[in-house]
Amino acid sequence: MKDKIYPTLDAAVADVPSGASIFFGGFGGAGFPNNLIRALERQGAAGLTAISNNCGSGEGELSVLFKARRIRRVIASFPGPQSTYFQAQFAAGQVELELVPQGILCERMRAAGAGIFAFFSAVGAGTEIANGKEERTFEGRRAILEQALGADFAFIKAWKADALGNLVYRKAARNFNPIMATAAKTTIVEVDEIVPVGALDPEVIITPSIYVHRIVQAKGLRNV
Amino acid sequence: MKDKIYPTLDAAVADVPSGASIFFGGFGGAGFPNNLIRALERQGAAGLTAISNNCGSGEGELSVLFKARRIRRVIASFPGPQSTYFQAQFAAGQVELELVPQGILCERMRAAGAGIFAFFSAVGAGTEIANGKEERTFEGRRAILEQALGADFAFIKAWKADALGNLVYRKAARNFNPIMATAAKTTIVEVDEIVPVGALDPEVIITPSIYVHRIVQAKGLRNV
Amino acid sequence: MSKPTLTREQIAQRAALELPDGAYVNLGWGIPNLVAAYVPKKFTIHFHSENGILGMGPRSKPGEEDYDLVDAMKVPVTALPGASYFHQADAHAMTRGGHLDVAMLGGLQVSEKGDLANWKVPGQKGSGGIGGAMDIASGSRRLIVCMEHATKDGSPKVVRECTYPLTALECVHTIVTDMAVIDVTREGLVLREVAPGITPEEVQAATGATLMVRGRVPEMNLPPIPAEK
Amino acid sequence: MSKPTLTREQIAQRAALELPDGAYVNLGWGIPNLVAAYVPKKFTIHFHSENGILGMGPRSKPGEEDYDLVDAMKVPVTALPGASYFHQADAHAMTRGGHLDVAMLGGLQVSEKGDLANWKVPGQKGSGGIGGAMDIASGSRRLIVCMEHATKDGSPKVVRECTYPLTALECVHTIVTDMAVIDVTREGLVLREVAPGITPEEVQAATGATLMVRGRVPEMNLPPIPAEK
Repeated sequence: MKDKIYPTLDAAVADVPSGASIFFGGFGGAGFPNNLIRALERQGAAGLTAISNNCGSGEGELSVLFKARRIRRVIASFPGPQSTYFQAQFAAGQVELELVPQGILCERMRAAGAGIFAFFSAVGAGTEIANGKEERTFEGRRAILEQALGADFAFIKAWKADALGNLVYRKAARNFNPIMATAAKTTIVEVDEIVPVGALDPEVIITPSIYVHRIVQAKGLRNV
Repeated sequence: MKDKIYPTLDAAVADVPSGASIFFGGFGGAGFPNNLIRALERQGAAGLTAISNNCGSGEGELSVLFKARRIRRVIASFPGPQSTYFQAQFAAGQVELELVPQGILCERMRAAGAGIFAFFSAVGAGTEIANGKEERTFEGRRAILEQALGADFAFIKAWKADALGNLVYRKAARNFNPIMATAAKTTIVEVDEIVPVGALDPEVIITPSIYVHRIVQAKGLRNV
Repeated sequence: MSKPTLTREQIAQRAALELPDGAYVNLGWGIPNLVAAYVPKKFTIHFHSENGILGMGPRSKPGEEDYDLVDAMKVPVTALPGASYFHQADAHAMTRGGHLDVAMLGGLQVSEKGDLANWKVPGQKGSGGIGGAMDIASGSRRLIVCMEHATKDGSPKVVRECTYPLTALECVHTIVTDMAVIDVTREGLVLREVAPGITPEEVQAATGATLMVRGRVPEMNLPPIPAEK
Repeated sequence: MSKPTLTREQIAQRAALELPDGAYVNLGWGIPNLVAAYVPKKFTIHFHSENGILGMGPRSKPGEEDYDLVDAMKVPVTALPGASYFHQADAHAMTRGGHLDVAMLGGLQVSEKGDLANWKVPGQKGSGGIGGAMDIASGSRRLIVCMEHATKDGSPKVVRECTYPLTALECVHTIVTDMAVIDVTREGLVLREVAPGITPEEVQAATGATLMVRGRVPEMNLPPIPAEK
């Protein structure tokens, strides 16, 4: 059986091509794959589409890739006031942005992972988010059609993995990571610790191994 | 705060009216709310719509309610050869059946619980399941529109609850139960054990308390 | 408005009285984020955070922060006994699916139909951002907007029609401001309470839509703010 | 057909050779359920059960049954190290979402386009039932149908067009029967292997659609069935 454990961060991201679409997990400083982000910056792929809740924080998280001008397009819910590199490039027209309500952002990912092509929800109906989207009424409520959102890669952060790729997370560092894992062609996870197969309680595994393709153990550069 | 723990099975189901729609958890003999089912039989509500993977097994599970002729309509994936009371009533035209592919059955429930009105999937496209449903093509694949499926009540079985209503399940007895809990107006759970608040690890809670309205401790009549 | 109106803390204090014991509640950015401190101690309120926490407790004490346990504002928080963690899609299944008993959000404008605008000021610099506000506004059983009654330049924020980009249509149930408590009903806006020392006429004058008054409008009954939380 | 063809166990044995090491696999009712026993011991195959198990192991030994751990056929099974449990919606997110490398299902009819009919015999008594077959058939990356080549009355089950109620359109990649291994390709059905002692002409005669033959068709290389599993 092919080994999912990669020896280095650089090996784990070596084949990401320019122009790839990538999910980046994390929310509020927790659960960001900061080590994979830095490895991707070293690797050099450019013209990326980044799909993430926000767009970097100070010098950390996705700011690393914005600073290096590797991201051409962003799909995000809340770029954030601390996403200074993104904001400068957005103001200069150097990066495109699709704003998506946060719950719809994760639901579109879940749909892609679950074989759902599109779904109707009330979120955003009657707002500028609905522009260009099909509208329909259900039970008297206006609803709009949202499309599944997959990606070429998911870069995620978990707490522990076993060698099969089963994952557990810590507290609110779970956030987008398990959903992104289901919706990418290739899911790459950085973890604090790799444990023996069988060490994780089957009742507690949040991401089953089927969703994980590459595992790399990384010491936590949580915020930079 | 209102106490969610009910002293008896009979008290927990006392207000279920005739004509109600009810989810019943369970699959393959595991995770059936057999004690709640028997309490409902004693209570007497009739003309029910039952939504469950199957339609009873021998004298047990939903057969209890079919035998007592309390179910008028069923939405199920696999009624099953052992659902003898159901099969006899179905053959006699005494009970209606809507057959739904199993994954679509749970996905329609999830949609109801998650504020999704309807969704497009490829499952059933081009088959008799698609009759009367809107069809559309996504990425070259035929897909049909499926509607959310909620219910008045969910009758579910869990392993342990705390007094707030947080639930954990045992192994494959989880099955439909956590999804049904999210999609009913009133969720009633029978559990093997009620544990102190705080005794369940927050990382391991499968059904958060927000989805649970009534808890009753019941010794396991697993199969009858 | 030269008369003193409520402080932000007092708006939060009044809003806290809207929470029933046992409620599942999400508190948004701004004034709502101050509300948790004013919940009566005998009440059990289950706070939801859209990054995947139910049963969120107060902010961490200095030195006890766990940066894997943060709220939607990136602030380290605690978890109460009976808390649970889940992923963000499950967190928003709760918001969108109608499971939150009450949500409180900040507001830029609320219309007389209960439309909410709270995510973008027209012409503002930068990208703007939506976050979880649209999901929460569209799905909560009861949405309470906590805000100042008027903008800094005196323009009313309770209006006939929102002119700012909308968050959700017909979603607001109650508005708590520094001047009043207003309910959004099928018939229109109903003035339920006024701030101490403020008259219904003064509230109406500061409002961009017609307020209905049903009998005498009582003053808010604000308990004294505790010295220490 | 007077010549001996493969037993159901041998069909399963041949089908097992289609599983690559490390694959995530769902095995359906009927012959597919016999396949797990023939996976090479040096291979790691992750078996999925649609009631919420990944990493399912063999059936329980008598006396060691845990009735909370059953497969989709209600049979008590075991869990291997590295197994996980999840709810049925997550289990079918895996089937429908294209995450299973291989699924094996029984079949009543397969068409030359790869349409599958496997859930209902026209005119049968009783309600019938779908179970997980439609979700699994529509979503798996590679679907292998394991079945007898003909019905008991000799009618072909590999046909130009299915006449039985359909399970899913254009979903089958390979058919393993007691007479042959057949691949469904864009150009049509390709006869890949024949059972020992069976000729391509005999397979064609028992088939209701045209089989393409590319060069010499090898016989299946069936290892001897182990005396005990």
